[in-house]
Amino acid sequence: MRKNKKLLTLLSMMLVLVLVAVGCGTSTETPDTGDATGEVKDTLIVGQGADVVSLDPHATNDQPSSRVSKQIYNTLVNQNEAMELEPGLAESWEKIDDLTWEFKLRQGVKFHNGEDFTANDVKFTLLRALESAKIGHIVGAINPEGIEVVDNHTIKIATNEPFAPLLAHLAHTAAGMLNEKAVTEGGENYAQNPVGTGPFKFQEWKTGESVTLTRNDDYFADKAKVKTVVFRNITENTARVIELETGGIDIAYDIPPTEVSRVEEDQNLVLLRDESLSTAYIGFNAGKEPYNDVRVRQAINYAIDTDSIVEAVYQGVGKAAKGPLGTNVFGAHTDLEQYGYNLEKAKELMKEAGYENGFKATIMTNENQQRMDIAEIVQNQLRDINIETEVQVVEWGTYLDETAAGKHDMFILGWTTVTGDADYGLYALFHSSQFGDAGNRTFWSNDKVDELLDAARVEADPAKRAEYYSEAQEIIREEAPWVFTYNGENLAGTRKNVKGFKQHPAGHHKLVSVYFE
Amino acid sequence: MKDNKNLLEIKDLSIHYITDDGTVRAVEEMNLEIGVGETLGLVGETGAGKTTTALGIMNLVPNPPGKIIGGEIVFEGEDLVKKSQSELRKIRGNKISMIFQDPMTSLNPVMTVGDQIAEVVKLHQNVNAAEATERAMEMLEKVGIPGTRHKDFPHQFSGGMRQRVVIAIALACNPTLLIADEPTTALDVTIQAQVLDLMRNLKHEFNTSMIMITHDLGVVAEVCDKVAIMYAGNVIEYTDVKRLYTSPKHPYTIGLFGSIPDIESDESRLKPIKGLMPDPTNIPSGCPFHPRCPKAMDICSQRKPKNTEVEPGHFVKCLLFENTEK
Amino acid sequence: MHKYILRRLLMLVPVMLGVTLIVFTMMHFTPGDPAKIMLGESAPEAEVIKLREELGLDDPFLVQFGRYVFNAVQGDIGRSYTTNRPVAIEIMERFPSTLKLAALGVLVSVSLGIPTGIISATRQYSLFDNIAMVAALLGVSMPNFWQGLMLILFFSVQLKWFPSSGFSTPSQMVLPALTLGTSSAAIITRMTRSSMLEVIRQDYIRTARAKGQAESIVINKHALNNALIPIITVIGLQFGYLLGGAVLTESIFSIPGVGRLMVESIKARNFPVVQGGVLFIAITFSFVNLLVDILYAFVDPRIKSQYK
Amino acid sequence: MSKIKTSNNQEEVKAVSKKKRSPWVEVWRRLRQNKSAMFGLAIIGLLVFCAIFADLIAPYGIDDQDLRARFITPSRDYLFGTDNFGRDILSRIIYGSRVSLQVGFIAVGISALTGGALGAIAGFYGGRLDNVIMRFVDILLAIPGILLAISIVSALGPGLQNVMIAVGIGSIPSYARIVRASVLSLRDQEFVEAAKAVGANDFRIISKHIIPNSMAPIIVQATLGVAGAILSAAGLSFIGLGIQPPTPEWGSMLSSGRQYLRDYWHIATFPGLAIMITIFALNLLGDGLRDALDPRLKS
Repeated sequence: MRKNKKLLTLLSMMLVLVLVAVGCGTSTETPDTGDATGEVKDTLIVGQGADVVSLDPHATNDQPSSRVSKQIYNTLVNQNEAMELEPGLAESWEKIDDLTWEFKLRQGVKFHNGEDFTANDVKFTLLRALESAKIGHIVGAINPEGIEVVDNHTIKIATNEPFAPLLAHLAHTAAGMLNEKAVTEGGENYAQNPVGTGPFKFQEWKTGESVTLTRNDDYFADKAKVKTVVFRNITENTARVIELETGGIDIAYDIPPTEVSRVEEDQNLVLLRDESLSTAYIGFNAGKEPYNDVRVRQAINYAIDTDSIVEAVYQGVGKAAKGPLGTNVFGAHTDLEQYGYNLEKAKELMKEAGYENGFKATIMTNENQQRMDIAEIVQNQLRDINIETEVQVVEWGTYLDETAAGKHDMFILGWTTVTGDADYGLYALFHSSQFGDAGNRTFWSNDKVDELLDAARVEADPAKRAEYYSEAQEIIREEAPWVFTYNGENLAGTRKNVKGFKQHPAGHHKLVSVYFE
Repeated sequence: MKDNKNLLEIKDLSIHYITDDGTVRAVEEMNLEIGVGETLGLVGETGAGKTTTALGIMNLVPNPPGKIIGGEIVFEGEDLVKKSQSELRKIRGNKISMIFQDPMTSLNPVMTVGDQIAEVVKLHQNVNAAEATERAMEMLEKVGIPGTRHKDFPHQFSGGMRQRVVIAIALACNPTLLIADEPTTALDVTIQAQVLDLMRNLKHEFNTSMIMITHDLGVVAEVCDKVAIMYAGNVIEYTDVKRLYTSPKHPYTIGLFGSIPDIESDESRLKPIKGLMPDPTNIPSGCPFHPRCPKAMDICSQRKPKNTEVEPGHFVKCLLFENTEK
Repeated sequence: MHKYILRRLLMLVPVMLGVTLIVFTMMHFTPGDPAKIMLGESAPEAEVIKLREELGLDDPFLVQFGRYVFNAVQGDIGRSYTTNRPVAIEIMERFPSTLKLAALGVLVSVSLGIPTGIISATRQYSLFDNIAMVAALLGVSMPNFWQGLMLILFFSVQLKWFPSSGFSTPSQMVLPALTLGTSSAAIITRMTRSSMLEVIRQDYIRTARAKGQAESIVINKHALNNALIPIITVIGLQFGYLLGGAVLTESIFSIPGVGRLMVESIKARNFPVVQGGVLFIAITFSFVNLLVDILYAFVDPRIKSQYK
Repeated sequence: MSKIKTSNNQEEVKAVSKKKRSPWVEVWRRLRQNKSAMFGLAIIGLLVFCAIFADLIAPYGIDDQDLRARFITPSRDYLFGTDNFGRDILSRIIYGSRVSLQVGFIAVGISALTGGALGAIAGFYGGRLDNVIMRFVDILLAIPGILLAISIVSALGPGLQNVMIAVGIGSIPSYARIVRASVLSLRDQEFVEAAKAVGANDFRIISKHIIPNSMAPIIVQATLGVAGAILSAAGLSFIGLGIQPPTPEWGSMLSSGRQYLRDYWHIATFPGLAIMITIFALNLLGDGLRDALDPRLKS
């Protein structure tokens, strides 16, 4: 093209606009992956599927945020990858009476801002957590009046009533220890300038894009092996795997089941598969006909081939559930009998219940691909026992509203027993006091189960607790307020040169010991 | 009429438009000559091939679909048909320039008139930008527009003023041949006279030859030396003005005069030629005029008439006269 | 001209008020309680009620709307329900990526579309023209997200030339810009071609040729300058469309832009962010339109004289 | 001065009379000569045929799951292969033509009727009413279509009906503007004046005289609009707000197939192709119609 003033001006104006726009963006280069150069890498890039919501542990309870917070904060008690309790910021603890625990705190621990970690911070943190609308329930058993600072490194924590799983709750990332001064100074912007005691310090947060952490060289325990950790937000599952394959990231969380074999077969990648604490279930509205009839619920349990769901929806990752809890949860009944696919039995039960000719039903779910897939399969399989279902996919917000209000017939939902304790995995879901929003969206109740759950909550002896929970699970299985569908797995992929990475069943994996080879 | 004074000689020129719907014979075996300083009138109805002829001379017939099928256009002794585009570009706007029919559309609306005049100056004369602008202002003055308006855009001028600008563009490089394609058709009657006067004066000033395309016999009488009447791509009568007006030969020409309203006579009705121009893709066999011709004979539908010189310098394409010659 | 711009800016006020009202109404009557969504499925009822009070969700509709407009005029468009940060900051952090994406998309489409359109127009019905037109039509017909996936498969998975996600380095911007750019390149190609065809038939093009001007200048100067107006209109519309429509591209390529923020916020019932976002995009869109109208004046003196 | 004007006038008269005789026949004649438009029309005809006779044509049912026959690549039994539930993709695409055409046409119907009515009222009555309507249209125009559609769907909830409404509302402004413009140009023409003179009421004037005379641009816009609507619906499905499974909407088929894209290309490819070909055909037809209805008409 020869000279054309106007078009040229137009184009150059646009170019300027682009440059300005590009300049506006914080244009930091992606950290050097160092693959080619041979020098030891010291930046670990982790890809996860959603952006961090807040780095104030009391402001949110979502997985992506917890995964980052876990690196910044420490909890009094740690729960390791085998779900065993270990000392964290508390060196030791002791039960003083039915309600009260005394914790001896580690000495010489400093926050990232240089402040010493003391019992006052613990008190401040717990009181602040109790106020939180988002995570208050996790420490909700604690009596605010019962937190007593004995000395700088000793603190007593009392609960309102006997609460056996307290330690597991204190190991939750939401109970990470905050520094009073940092929180007060940070004010409304604290979530952008988090201060903890953990192995990594917060450096930068590019919203929607990435969070960068650097090593805390004053860490009280073994220091982190890599200097920098970048959590990148890669929403598309496939894209995250592609980035892993091409070396754009070193660890990819939540490998989609469809990509499992690909990661496994790739010479440069390692796949990690561990049982998670998550379950998926199809709940009945037991407060409504015909789902108030246990025979109908059982019939549907028999009519749905959960093994084929695991195969078709999860590509064989994870396994069909036998009961309400995954086997790695404390208190899980591992010998429950799986309902199994048995069409004859299902038809028989339907006949007994007087629904030989079936009925019409809706299955409600939110727009989660796996749940929608399950819905489609269930819809299809229930036709065999003459149940005509309509799948209703609604938005998350609506979904929670409607199911809490009991407007549903059947619904598909998941639950993650983050504390790894049966209390967390059963109480909210099956106790009659928890109808609706609190978690029991099936509106199913059983006096015996209520009794057992209450007893297990206050019982100090773990063996006895386990017994109570086993009995409760047997009843729940028999009564079938759910179609017990699925126990999940955590899937992560790493580059082959990434060592020392272990998955935590709750999904927030520690990165302190990760290094490159 | 075959002497070397001729500036332009068109010999057996044929231009066709080849489309999916058929071939349009826009110009058929045309023969014309223009001497230095002469003005030739090219007269005919819309679609007779006048504009195509003009574009043919400039070699600007839109291609596709238009194509010069055969013949020669000899300008200053050289055949334009054989020239390359870059050679032609040196002639266009320089030695031959053109004034178009509609001044409202023939100026680029997004360029100042000064730039549009200066453009042609810069193309053909070795001048810098400032000199070209100066020349443009000079030309504007010459066509009766204040030179200071060279920075104005076409939409700021009236139709007559725009046509003056077009004339200024056409004459900016002192062309030896000016083709004016119905330069006054789109103008108000009062403006028409002004523009014609202007053209006539400038033509004398620059001693330019001119082809005046028009369907207005009044204009022809006023400005032309010679006239060619076109019908359906053919020049059917070609002679000087006086002879055409005193003794038109071709029935179509006679018909044309018949359809002019004569203010001086009391007769208030026109005598239009019956029928319509033929469909250009489907021209009648033989003489294309025969279906409308009051004097048509049987043979007219069978054979094409040849160009017949009925008296020196008076050519007619009509079988009536072919026969008398025989 | 100044007066014209001022008047246009003033006209934005009622439009923005209207946009706010529409979005506010829509969000308000959308089922789903934001307090519940914020707290998650395992939060106790009492806390939900507490949060509802905090957020002022129990006030009557008009009170909520009035409060919003009152604050917005003072530059405060609320805080995000999820992160509790000012919405304005959330959006401004995301906006550069979206602007970059849209601008690059337009750049791709213009640099691809205009030359192709010109060549097609000058060689109407040639082989080039036919291929370009079929390609352009296919480009218009191809779902954007599908094309993005294909580009990822081909260029990042197979050839490993470009990364498939992120948006900070130039190489990360290539695929998203192409994804976004090609479909509007197709539209611009078609527009350029038809506009050029229209212009090339005009008398003043013949005038330019009759001056002895070289064909390339006739096309690129005389014809193109006149054909630019509809092309600019389309570019402006495309730019606006890309701003809002980058949603899909942003999610495919994990780009932290406003579009994705909006979708995430709609799903999370994060009303303040949705309102702020729609308002913001609407304002940007209107500014682009104004810019386009000013550009008209720059390109066409006839229009300039109307802007009084 | 005098002119030869006869033939000119007569030609005009002829052209006008030719047009008046049967405008639609004339349009059809011109359209028939346009090969690519006819090609587009043929494809659309085929789709309509598929949609109507899906039950007879499709080799399998809409939701015939066979969890043992998942991910079968295209073969003789399954021409387009099977999806993640072992359903025949070809059958679902054939049934899907019902959904897509329905979405396309009904969404356009909604926007053309609403937008057309708004535009006609605004243009016909002018004044304050015009002002109010057109400001409303401006407001709608200020929100990019897809964002508007997303917001509406999220307010109404997903599903076929709501998607049609959302997509429909999004394109109301363009129809309102087109109709208003052509009403403005028609309003003062003689046949409207004449109708007024004989005492026809406004509704009658608008519906009998003005609307039919502004059909040309509406038809072109509508044809292209159907294409746009199908694309928008597919886009909504892609972000999970569209038509819900197991309804075999092409966009949602594509969207759920994308997670298997790298291993089982056929699941997302064929629905993607189906969308593309449909849009392509509609665009061809739309372009052809534009040329046939009015060669000078430009969108």
